[in-house]
Amino acid sequence: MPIQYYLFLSMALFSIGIMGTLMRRNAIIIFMCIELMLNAVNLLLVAFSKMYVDSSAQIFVFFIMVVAAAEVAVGLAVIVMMHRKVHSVDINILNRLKH
Amino acid sequence: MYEVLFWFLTIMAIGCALGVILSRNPVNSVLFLIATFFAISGHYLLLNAQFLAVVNIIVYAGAIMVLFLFVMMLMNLNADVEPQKSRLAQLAGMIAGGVLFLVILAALRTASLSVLDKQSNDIGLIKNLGKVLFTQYVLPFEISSVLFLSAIIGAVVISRKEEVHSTVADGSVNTSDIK
Amino acid sequence: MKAIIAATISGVILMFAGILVKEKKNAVTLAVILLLALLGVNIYEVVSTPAAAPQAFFNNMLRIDRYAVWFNTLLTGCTLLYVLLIGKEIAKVGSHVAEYFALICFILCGLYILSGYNNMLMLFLGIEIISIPQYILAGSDKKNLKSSEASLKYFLMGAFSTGILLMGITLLYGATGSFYITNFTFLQADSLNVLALAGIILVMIALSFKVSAAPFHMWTPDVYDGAPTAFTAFMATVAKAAAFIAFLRLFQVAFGSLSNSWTLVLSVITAATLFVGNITAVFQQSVKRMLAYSSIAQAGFMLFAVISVNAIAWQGIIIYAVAYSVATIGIFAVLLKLKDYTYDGFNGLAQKEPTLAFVATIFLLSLAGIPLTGGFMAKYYVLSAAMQQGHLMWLVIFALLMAAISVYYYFRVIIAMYFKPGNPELNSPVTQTDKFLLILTCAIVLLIGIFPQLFLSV
Amino acid sequence: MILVLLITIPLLAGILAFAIKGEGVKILALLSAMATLGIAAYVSGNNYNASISFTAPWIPNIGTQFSLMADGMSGMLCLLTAIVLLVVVIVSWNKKFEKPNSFWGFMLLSQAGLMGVFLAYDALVFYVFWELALVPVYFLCSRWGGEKRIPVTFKFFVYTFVGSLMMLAGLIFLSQQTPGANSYSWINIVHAGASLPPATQQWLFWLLFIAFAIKMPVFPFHTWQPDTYEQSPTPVTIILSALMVKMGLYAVLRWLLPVLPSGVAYWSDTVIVLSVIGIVYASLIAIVQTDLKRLVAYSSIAHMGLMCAAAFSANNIGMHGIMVQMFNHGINITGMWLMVSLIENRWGTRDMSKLGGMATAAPLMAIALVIISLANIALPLTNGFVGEFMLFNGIFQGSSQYHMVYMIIAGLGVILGAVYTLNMIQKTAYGNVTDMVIAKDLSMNEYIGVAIIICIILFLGIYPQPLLDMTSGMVK
Amino acid sequence: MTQLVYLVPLFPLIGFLINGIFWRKMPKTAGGVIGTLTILASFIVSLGIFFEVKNSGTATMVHLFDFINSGKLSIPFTFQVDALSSLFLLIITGVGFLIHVYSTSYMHEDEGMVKYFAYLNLFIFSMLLLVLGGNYLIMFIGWEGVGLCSYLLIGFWFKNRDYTNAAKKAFVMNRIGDLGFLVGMLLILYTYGTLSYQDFFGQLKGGQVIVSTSTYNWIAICLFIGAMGKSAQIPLYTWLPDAMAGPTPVSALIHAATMVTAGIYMIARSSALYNLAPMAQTLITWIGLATAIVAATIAMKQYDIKKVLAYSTVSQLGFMFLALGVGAYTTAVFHVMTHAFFKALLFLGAGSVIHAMGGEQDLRLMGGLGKKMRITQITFLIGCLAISGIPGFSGFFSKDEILAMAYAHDPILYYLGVFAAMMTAFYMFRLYFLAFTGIFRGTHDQEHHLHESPWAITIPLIILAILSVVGGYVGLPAVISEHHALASYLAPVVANTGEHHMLAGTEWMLMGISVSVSVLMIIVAYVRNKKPAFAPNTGVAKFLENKWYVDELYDAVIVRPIGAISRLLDRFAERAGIDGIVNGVGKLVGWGGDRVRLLQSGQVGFYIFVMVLGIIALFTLGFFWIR
Repeated sequence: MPIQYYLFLSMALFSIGIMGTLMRRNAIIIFMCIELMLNAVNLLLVAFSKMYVDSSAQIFVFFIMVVAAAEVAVGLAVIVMMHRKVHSVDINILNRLKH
Repeated sequence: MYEVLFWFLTIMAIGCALGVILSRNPVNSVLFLIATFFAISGHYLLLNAQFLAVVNIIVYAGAIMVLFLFVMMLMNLNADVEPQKSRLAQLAGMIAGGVLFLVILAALRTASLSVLDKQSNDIGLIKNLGKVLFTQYVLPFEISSVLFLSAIIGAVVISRKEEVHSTVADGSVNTSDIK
Repeated sequence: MKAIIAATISGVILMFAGILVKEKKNAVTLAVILLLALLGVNIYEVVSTPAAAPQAFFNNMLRIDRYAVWFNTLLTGCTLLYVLLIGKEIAKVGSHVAEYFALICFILCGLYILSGYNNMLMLFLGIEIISIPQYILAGSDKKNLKSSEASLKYFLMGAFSTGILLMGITLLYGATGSFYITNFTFLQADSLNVLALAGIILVMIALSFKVSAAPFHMWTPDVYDGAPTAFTAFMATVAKAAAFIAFLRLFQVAFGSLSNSWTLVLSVITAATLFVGNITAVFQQSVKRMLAYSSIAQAGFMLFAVISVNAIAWQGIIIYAVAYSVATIGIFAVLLKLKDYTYDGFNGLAQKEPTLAFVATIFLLSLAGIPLTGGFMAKYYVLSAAMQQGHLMWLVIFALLMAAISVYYYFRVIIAMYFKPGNPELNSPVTQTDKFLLILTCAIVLLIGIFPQLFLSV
Repeated sequence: MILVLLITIPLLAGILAFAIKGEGVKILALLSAMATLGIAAYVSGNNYNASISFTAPWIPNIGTQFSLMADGMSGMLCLLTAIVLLVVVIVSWNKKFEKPNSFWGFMLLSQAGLMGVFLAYDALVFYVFWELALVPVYFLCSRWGGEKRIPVTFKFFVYTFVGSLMMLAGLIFLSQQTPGANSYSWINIVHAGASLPPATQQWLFWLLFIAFAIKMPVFPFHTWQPDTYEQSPTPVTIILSALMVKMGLYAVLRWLLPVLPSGVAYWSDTVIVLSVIGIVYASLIAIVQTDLKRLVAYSSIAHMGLMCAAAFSANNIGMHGIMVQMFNHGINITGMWLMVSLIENRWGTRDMSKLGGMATAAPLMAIALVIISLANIALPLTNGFVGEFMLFNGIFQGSSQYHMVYMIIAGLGVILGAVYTLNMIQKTAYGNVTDMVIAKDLSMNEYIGVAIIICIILFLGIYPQPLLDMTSGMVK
Repeated sequence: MTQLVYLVPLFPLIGFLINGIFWRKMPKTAGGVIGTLTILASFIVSLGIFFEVKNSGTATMVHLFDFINSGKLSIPFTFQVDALSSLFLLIITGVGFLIHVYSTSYMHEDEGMVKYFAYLNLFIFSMLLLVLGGNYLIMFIGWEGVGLCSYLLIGFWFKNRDYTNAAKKAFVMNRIGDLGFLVGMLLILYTYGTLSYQDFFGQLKGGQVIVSTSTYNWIAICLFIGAMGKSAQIPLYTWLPDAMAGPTPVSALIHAATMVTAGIYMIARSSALYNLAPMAQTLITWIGLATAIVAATIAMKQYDIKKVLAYSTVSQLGFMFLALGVGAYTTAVFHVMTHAFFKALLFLGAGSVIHAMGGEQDLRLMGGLGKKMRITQITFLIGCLAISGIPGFSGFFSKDEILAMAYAHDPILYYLGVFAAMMTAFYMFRLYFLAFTGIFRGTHDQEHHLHESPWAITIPLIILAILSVVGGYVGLPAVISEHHALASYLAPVVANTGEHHMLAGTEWMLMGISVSVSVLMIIVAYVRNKKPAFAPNTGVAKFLENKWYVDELYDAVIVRPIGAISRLLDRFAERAGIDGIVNGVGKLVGWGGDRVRLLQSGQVGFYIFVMVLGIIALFTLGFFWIR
């Protein structure tokens, strides 16, 4: 299996994630799309790990997951805080700060 | 077999990922994402990263996505139709993402990479990973605790209700007039 | 290394102090004491680190040299100064005073990692360690919707850029099979792997985001504007410096020999940053928001250090980070004294509070880069670093033109303070201690401008 | 060490001035000005054939030293600075400024900056002082100036700042061409610059020249000047026009001509053409000005244009003429501004159509005005003549193909200069007395100030040799 | 004695300083006395010098101090005493002294008398510098100095706007000429590296520096432009008639006797150069002749007594340039001298008349003054006879010599010259008859006040009248005496060139022609002005009365366009153009800032979109542009 396949798959997932962030208004969905991007990265890392027969990439994936978890904690807290105030998770209403 | 599995998982991953971004209902998105993660875990298995495959399921699909779902339910966001971006914005987003994909593809098209051997190895086993993690990568492991401490503080600082109730400060308008 | 531990411990102490210490004032005092201790540890590290070769820690995860610890020391000093000047205002932001200081300590920890990392994992962790507390700090004023909005915006975009960073790191790994930046030096300039190049560009973009370089800067004005002013001062200075040292380190140590392949891309980023930062700052009505744009503009100058792969660049970033941080902290300290953040809010400050106006003038002159202030020397170093590259003269001249534009918005404040009548309302009375600290800050700004070598002595 | 005093005396006095309350600050200013004058006189008197220098380490890692040097030209300009400041202090003795301590503090600081510019022997020191002279002047103009002072002086600041920054880029570039890429010393800069390939020199030329051209100002870069002069309080206008514009010319002589010989040779025609156009252009515009300050401002542009043209004519006599004329123009324009300020003080306006009859109402003032104006149009036996003659000579014998044409067109300035200057005399001094605010001839302090100027005008007009000798070492 | 030459200018300088510094406190008489005595002292010294030079015949350089010393350029402050300068010294101090004496009375009523004497002394000082200078630069100093004094004195009554305008005009016109002079000097310096007469002429003669004739011509023409301004030649002559705004003695001294002859002095001094510059000589000849004729035509129709004299001066100066042009340098100097006598006389006489008339200058309001002012009338008549070239009076000798030389050069010049001389006789006697004969046409009040002027006025008149008669005998025509005293005196310095030895008969004939036309014109003038009627002039006469409309022409062609251009430049090029661009850049930045600012829409989705676009752009740049 050429590693390019994994590369392209990963890139496709990554791009889909980016598309999602661009297309959605729901902050949580956007956040999920970012998680999708991270998973695309993870997949590629694991593929490279196999290519180089090197476990450090897998460790890296592990750390990405760890950090993602921490980020999710903070991120969801922020979103919840926002929701508590404006009763919405729509990013389009975040527009008091501009120009 | 390997190829079949690969293509199956790939199609599943991409399809579910598209489902994430295209489904109107946020809950569906979460479910699609979980499906994507399963597909990715499947790939991990194909790539001899057994430990990660498991962790991915547990941490991501299990913990994180449940958290998402939980928050979503908390916020009562399971409505079928949520506010959508205008068609133009969606199209622009789609095109931008597509172009980015094409650009990266074009850029990496010539990457000379070896073909993965199907030979399985045991670097992805928990034993090996544990060794590396606690020898070579012990510092990051410890350091990530700082990250968690920050996250804990964040959760505390951000989630806890203020003693003083919301006063309008810094010229900001009261929240009620925002739809 | 000891500093990282000390910073973590300080953070933890402060975290628990949040439960134990009820009096806000005591939390500030504790933070000052801990920061002093942290400064002491850093100074000890400076003394104990051999000048010649970097020391490797934990399987080469960190390679800390004299330069890095000196950088840490100076920025810890800046943080101390920040806490001294603005501590009282931090205490007013919300009820979790000690926790805020804990987050600041964690950011310092991230800074220490970023100044000495040798593995992309450490870079990633370091970036996250400075980012996550910033998301929190930005949203810490929960009474204020703007603060929450800033936090959410910052968080979403920050997470996005993390994705970009990780993809970059992955591609680099794909090209080299290693996460050690010292291994990246084996990349060959003439036959550069496309993966490596893509990785470099993606990492560059992610780091550009962190240092708020255009076109990845768009979070900056909103976040700096929306965040509590007391924290904006920190985010715009020390936290940004931390991102810069990471940026510089990667591109100098790892990709220095490949500079041909990325200089142009980074030059474009730099030019765009300078342009957007300066030109947009011109039309602001709020000084706080102007300072946010100005921080983008200043980042443009700091990027010169990253572009230029030479020894002066290292010196440039250190002097720039310190000069810019001190002056910005100073100007924010003045800003925090005022009720009204618009330009008109400064009208007549010179009559009412001459000391405040005077120090603000010095800070603004420094930001504008007038000689004998730190800002001049900082600009001098980075520009001369860029000029030593040889083919960046156009960028230097462009930057200088933009610097001339920057005079416009900095001087508007001076004009308001000195030449316009008015009676600005103060948030709190200016005490003798405030004055002393501000004048001290001012003296530091001038000292950097007159004897920059004192800050480069390692 | 004595050179350091030239800078530190006004610097410290300036800083001290901020701490003094009330009008007593003038005594400090006077003392400082006198002390500086004494030292400047000693330095310039000492400099007939030798030069004094002073070097102290400053920022070793970028190769800059706090290096000062006073040769004839520097000494002469320091002397001019000291004289002008003293005259300004004397003449403004009775003038009440709001916040006198800040006012005089800034004045002294700007003097320190100017001294530094004229003495600097290290490019970075030079740049630092170049800016340092500007900042106090900016504050002075914006704080104590006329109605439109804020936008006008702001434009002035930004305009000159753009130039300065270009110069900074040029200087950094040059220092990187020095051996070891690590020196700002004048001599090293000169060696480095002169050995650059001509093509490099040609673009580098503009980086440096634009700064100097804005400061002088040379023709298309001059529009900040009339507005700024108009809006500034007169003591500041004097500093600006008598001294700060000399910075530009001085910089051309010290930091451009020897540094980039090929660049200068390549562009000298362009610059001369600009200067010559500037002479005629500014003179023509001066003719239709009704505001005295604007008139004098344009006349100053014309005069500086002449000096600039001579500077690029690559002729020794012309160079020597510039040295002489820098001093003389400084003195004359100081005199002109003094007269303008006295007129404004007496009549409450600078509008020439509302003035008149000074010769009847204040004959001493009228005499002073006539003498100074005549010096301004370079009548023989006033100081302006010798310099201008040598300048014309320099342009005439210039290396350019069209040297004679340049001189003749520049010479039109002499005629047009007579036209506007005599217009001015006619409208202010002659005719019937118009409404005066204060009907008073020169007071004692004004008398002393004006007398100093006139004495210098006449002395150097009749016997210019001291000035020539002082600067003869500069002409190689 | 020659070594004491510095005393000659020093005395007037001292007088100037005393009068100038103490002008407010000094009594009028004291000022006048000091002013006059200093000139007397100078005159005495000048006399001594004159005779010493006459005896020794050599030029002496008196070095005072180094004026400009810069590398190769060395210009000492040096006086050159030789025949030419000593003669001029004499004329200047002599006539100057008389005019000072005259002024003590004439200006006595004026409150600014001390100031007036200060100016007058300064003028004498400058004029002395002009003639004494050992190089062109010193001459130039005096040259501009006299211009300044002329300016100050024309505008002496500064409250009158017309007067100050006239002063300004004089100065500016002089400056135009001075620019020519300056260019000439610079050309000399450029070519020969010196401005000293001795070096320069030495090199000219020695021919060390090989230059083309055109260089000579250019130098000569440039210097001549200077002379045009100072000596009021076409086209720079219009200032001189206007200069009559000053007090009358000033007109006598500056605008008749001394300053305006500076151009002649300069060209005579530079004869060595002009001899090598044929084209310049031709130019001078024709300009001189044209000036002589044009000014004479204008003079015929003027009614202001001083204007007539002014145009007459212009015309006479034209004659002098004609002489210079044909190479008759000594003749020109000769005419300068005689002209100084009789023109000073005429002006002072006119001053006396004006004095008596209480300031009235219009000829139409005079008449019959002779009865009340006998001395003035007689001396004035002598002056008129002298200027008209009636044999026996000085003007005859000098003017005749000019005409003879012109004839020798080209008969056409002669005929045109005679034409001008003819008009001279006419307008002078028209003036004379209108003023002194017939019946008084002024107001009764004026008639009542008519009186002969005091001695301080009449004595100078008498002395000048005597000089106007005898002055001519230093240069008897060749047909009468082979010894031309003046020519031989000047010979070491300057000599006529192209001496064509004419037949005695021809010379007599030329004299005859010129004398007879002059006499004829006197008669015509008498007839026409016996019973004058002053109908408004029409046609050619009006054209002449209005001075050929030259002032109007200059106004339309030069003055107004310059004003218009200046205003245009000020408004459009300066404010809208250059400053507009500068401000425009500022505005553009502001505008750009305002636009770019809008990108910051506040929408985080848009921010991410921009980021993605940035990534795409930079990726494209990084990959496809670099590689």
